[in-house]
Amino acid sequence: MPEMNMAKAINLALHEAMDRDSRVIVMGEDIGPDEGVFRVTEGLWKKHGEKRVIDTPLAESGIVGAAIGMALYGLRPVAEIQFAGFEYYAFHQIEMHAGRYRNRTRGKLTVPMVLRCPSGGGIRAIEHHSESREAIYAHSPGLKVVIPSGPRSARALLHAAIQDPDPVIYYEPKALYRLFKENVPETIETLPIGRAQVIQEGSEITLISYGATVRAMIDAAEILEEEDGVKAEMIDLLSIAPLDTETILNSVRKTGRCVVIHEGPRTCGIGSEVVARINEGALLYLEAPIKRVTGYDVPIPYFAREKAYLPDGDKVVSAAREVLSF
Amino acid sequence: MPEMNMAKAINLALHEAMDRDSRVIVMGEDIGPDEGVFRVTEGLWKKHGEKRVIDTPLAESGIVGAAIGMALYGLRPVAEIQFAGFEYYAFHQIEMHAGRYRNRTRGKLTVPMVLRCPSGGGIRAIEHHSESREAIYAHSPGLKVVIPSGPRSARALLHAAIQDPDPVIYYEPKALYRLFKENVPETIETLPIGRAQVIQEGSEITLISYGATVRAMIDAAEILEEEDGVKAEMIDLLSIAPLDTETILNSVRKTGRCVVIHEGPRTCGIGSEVVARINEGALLYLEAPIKRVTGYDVPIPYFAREKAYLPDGDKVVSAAREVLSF
Amino acid sequence: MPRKPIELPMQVEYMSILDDTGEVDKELEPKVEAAQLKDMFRWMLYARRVDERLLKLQRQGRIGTFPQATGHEAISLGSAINLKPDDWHVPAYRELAGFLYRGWTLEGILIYWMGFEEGARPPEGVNDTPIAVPIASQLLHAAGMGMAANIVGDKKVVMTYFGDGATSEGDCHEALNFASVFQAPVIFVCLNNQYAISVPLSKQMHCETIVQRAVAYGMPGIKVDGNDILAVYVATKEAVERARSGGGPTLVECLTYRYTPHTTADDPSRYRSDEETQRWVAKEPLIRFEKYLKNKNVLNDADIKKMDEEIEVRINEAIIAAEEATKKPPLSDPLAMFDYLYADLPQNLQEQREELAKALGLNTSETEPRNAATSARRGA
Amino acid sequence: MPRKPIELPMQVEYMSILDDTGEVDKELEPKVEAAQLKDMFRWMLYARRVDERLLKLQRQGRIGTFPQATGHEAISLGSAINLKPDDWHVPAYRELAGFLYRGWTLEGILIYWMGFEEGARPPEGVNDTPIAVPIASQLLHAAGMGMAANIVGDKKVVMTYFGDGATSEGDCHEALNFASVFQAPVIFVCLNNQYAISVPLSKQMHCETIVQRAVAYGMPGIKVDGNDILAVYVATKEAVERARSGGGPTLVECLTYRYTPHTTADDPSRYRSDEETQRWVAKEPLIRFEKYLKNKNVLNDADIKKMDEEIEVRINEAIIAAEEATKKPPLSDPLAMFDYLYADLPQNLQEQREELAKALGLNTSETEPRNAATSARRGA
Ligand SMILES: Cc1ncc(C[n+]2csc(CCOP(=O)(O)OP(=O)(O)O)c2C)c(N)n1
Ligand SMILES: Cc1ncc(C[n+]2csc(CCOP(=O)(O)OP(=O)(O)O)c2C)c(N)n1
Ligand SMILES: [Mg+2]
Ligand SMILES: [Mg+2]
Repeated sequence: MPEMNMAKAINLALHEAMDRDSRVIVMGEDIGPDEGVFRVTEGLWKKHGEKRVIDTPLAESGIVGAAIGMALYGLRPVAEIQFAGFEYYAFHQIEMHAGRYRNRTRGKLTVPMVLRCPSGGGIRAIEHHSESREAIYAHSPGLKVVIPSGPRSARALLHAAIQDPDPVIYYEPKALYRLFKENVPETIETLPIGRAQVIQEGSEITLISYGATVRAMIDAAEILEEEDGVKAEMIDLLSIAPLDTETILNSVRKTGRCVVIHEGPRTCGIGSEVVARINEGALLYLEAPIKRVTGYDVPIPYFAREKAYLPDGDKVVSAAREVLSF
Repeated sequence: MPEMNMAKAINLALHEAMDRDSRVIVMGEDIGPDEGVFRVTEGLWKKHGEKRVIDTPLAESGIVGAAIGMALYGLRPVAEIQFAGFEYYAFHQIEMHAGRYRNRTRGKLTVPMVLRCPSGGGIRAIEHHSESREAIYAHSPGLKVVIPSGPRSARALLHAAIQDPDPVIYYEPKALYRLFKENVPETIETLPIGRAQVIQEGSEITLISYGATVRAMIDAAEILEEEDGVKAEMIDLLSIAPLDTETILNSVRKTGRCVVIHEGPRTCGIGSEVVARINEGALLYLEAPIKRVTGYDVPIPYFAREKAYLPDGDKVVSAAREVLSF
Repeated sequence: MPRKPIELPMQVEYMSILDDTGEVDKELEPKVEAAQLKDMFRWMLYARRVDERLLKLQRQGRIGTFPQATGHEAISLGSAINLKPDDWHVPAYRELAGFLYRGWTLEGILIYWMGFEEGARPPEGVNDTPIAVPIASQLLHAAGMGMAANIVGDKKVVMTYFGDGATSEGDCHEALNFASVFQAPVIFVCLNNQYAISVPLSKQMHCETIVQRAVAYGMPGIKVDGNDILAVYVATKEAVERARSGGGPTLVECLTYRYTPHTTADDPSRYRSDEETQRWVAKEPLIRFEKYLKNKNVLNDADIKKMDEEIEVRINEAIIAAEEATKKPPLSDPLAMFDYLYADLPQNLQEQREELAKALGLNTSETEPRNAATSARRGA
Repeated sequence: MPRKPIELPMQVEYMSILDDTGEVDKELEPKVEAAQLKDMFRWMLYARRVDERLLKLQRQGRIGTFPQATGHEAISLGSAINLKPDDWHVPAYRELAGFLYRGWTLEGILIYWMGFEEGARPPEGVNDTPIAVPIASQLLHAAGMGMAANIVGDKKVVMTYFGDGATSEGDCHEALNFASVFQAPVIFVCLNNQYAISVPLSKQMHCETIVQRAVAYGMPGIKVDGNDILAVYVATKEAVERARSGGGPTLVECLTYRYTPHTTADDPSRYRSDEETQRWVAKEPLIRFEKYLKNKNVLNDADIKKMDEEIEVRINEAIIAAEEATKKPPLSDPLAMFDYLYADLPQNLQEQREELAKALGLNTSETEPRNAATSARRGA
């Protein structure tokens, strides 16, 4: 396969999934002739028509609720919410039904659906267009949540999500859509949901992130290596729920130091859960408090101040140095 | 004042607030002639009439959205959502507007409203009637969240919430409504939002909880004192957001051991944030991993299995003993 | 003309066939065979007797709080009998007659009200969803099912139920709009019992009928006397036929009364008069259907006595079976709360399951999680 | 009659006064003074020119993506002029004319599109909410304000705006229902520009008009030609008068066309033809109003030229002022993100503010948080 950006890789996965399985249908606002406001659904409507590529009315609860109905019916809907900020309109459907039908009916009725959603900041957007609130879903039993960090993981995780027998929230860090290209393999690849990846081994400190801030983590690791001679171990979580505690603990038991990085708000964010699990499973190995480099507990600002809000390499480096020199 | 139960104390605070301030209005489903499904709004409609005690149509987003409009207008709405599980229908209004108008308009438009809501398990209810998802609001910038643990704190916190210039989520652990009585002072009392209370001093271990599970914490402390001769320091958080980090850290710096208890799901719950803050501020004082005694990461079961799900004194004692003997 | 009324293309209708004295409109009377009519009565009676017994059980503390269904039998049964087993039945919670008719065991229903998820597992052989607690949320699932039926092209229809209070929820609007935009084969049956807990219809909406909401969706709408099983039957039959032949959704408003408290925890004397309730008692659905059937010589007192006896036996057996079931696994096993959340059991839930087992002094190796390969495979 | 159509008590209407050739219906023509008519034109022209310049600024990268308002001037201005300053104006985001008319400075509007919250601060002296980004959510605030007006009894009215796409949201339904149940003085002005981004009205709803939704709420409804400022003015004037005198809410559907891309990031050629757009250009609101005013001898080309010159000066000044403002505090201060979340600054935010200051090498003691006592007192 040629190199491709993440938008293209997601689009590829959608094409592949729809080609392979006629139960897969795609739905959302402006995903048909318009091909999605980020063009992620390019070519699907032309190829499969409006029966399987459905432009819905402007109603997020409607989209999710109808997708749940389709999933109960036996289809495999992949529903898009145009921006993560608007998913809140559907939160009751997600929490009360998508995540619960299997449990409620003791395995009889299931909701194998995917909720795709561009998330996060970095595209100079107005209010409500830059949200990262994956922690809310991690706190909601019955859901799985995955967030890719580049083209290859995006394609592989989307296939895994579509094949999963349970509802999966699939966040697309939109800052990455066109940020860089990667080779994706010829054949379809899936990544196991619930498994993190160690993307660089190291022994002195563990950096943990996912999604768009994996870039900040990598930037920081480069600086740390160059300027401090420290090779950081880097973990890309990929799955937010379930969280891969084992990989996290193994790393921190080795390094004894950790920085966790994400762009959603800090309080009760994924970072706090990571810290709590390290506390439970590796406290005695810790040589310094874990630092959280995250979004602050304010709404992500309109775009002029957004950069200051978002984690970046420098912030991660500072945190890592504090942890290293503790 | 005579001794009264928590339902009565909340009712008293509503009467007092409506008597004092004509801007205070109360609204929700069945809160008028029916006086609330838990009778918490008793007497209000008879006294103040349907202009200030408003039975709304069955629409939670409507209730919250309209309350926001009233608050913008200059009133001080106290809106009720009948059960915390149904607040999800209004989550977009809560997150996108209640918590943001002040920030968005740089202080010009504000939303001084209270969202009252019976929360938690323990009343043999059917699905969706036993939720404790306060962590979602703690993760949403712009909101304050308070949860009383008995009649006196309920009245004082409700007054504080109504007087607060910003939106406050006020959860009423419904298991406590009629569980026990307490004396409340003659004059109106407020508790500062953002401040926890040390309800018992101790030196060997810190127990932290809030809301209904304060009872489990107290039960556990009694057993620990009797059977193990350990006097636990007990913290009642009262405010979930902002969280009183200082009180938590002071205590754990003293005891070096901690159990945090709540009934909402564990992952990304309040407990994880407490652990994360202790990690940041008191790691070196810790002599054992902090234990979380919480609801499990499954929907709270229908009532037959609910008791097994909820934290109780025994679970807290076991956790405390593990922490103590670590 | 630059200022003029807009002609609305669609009209909503009203229909009643069997009035509250038991008189029937001969022209509109549907042709239903005697055996089926008798069977309809039997199901209604069964639902009524179950409801009455549930109340007793609740008073005895043997089941939890529940919403009574008395008076809603004509709506629930009269519509459900128009469905095939593999059509979808998407109820709210007052469709007791429909649940029983669709094959939900009484044992299971009891288990539900005893507080076990196991009671929410739909029976095999039908496409049913369980009770929907969050008001109006199920209507969107029904809309989605109807959209799916159109995609798959298998001619199934979806019948879904909601109360008058439910009409105020945004989800109700979104569901009606989705169904109409996609011409989904969904019959929206509104049980207008004039109250949402304590809130009367006049405070729920500012218009005279619920059925006029159909105008807002360009959808056929019909209002019927919901205590008249013949009218419910005819109206929903037409709607089912239209839906099955590609004619899209219908809104059917069925007017009845909530004869009982909202649930066993409610006290209606706080917000309505006993006289009002009494006025409606005379109109309730079983009395008039009994009269009608007796007039037709389809039913006599001996039949009813026999039905009642059989029903009592069935109810008694079910109660015993349900109470027995609660003593054995899976019901007796609190660890079952972890069994079916996901097709597999993630690590953190495995650990929490063991944590709970330890707290309860249970041996986890003896109680394997039940969300086994079968359900995983079904979902996959 | 046991089966019969239901008579709906209320009719919805259609009205147009000034047609697209500039001809006026003499009977319906409102009596507006020449000076005011001219002023109306001036505001429309101002909004149009601002919109055109915003586009240029966006293309130059000096502001971010924004939704153009061209073609929506008659709706926004024609309705807003019926409000008093202390009535509430609750817009969505295509009401540029209304924003300007209500006293929002162009400098502030530019600052908004440059990505600063400061641009969303409403001016003093009017009761306005800023742009509402989450579709339909503002309608509930409007309903609540109308309920508050009834409680306080101060005779204020609320005018709120939403698109055709917004009608599909549950919040739109809940807002219309609340307003009608509580007879709140709210005028719901729908800017039906026939598209929600790429989705045409025919895929948004299955009925011919939006105004027929009024039937579902027992609410008066009127549809007008939204490119006809006289019709918008008359319809909303009637609605305001009814609302102010206790007659409750009105739904006003204003038909127009989205002449531009949805936002500067949108490419309409993907989903609609250029011919379609061209057909609508001839109907746009300024041309016909200009003709009308010229026919009435209220306006001439010299007037327009003068207006245009003044407007250009104003726009140029505002751009300079806005770009200057971004270089100074508070705009230049990233720490301002912490300033106004709460009336006070909780401990965790104080710490995070310092953390950020440190990361940016700023000195926090020099930049005190701005959410000072004033705002706290206002809220208290
Ligand atoms: C979203 C939501 N809000 C509130 C409730 C609590 N509640 C349960 S039943 C009910 C009234 C429902 O009225 P209606 O739709 O008329 O149905 P009925 O009970 O009369 O059959 C309410 C408010 C709920 N279950 N779900
Ligand atoms: C709740 C929500 N969902 C989606 C969006 C993204 N979005 C912005 S504008 C728009 C279309 C709005 O259409 P309409 O209501 O007709 O208004 P118009 O833009 O045509 O004026 C959409 C889908 C949003 N802002 N809010
Ligand atoms: Mg009802
Ligand atoms: Mg539009």
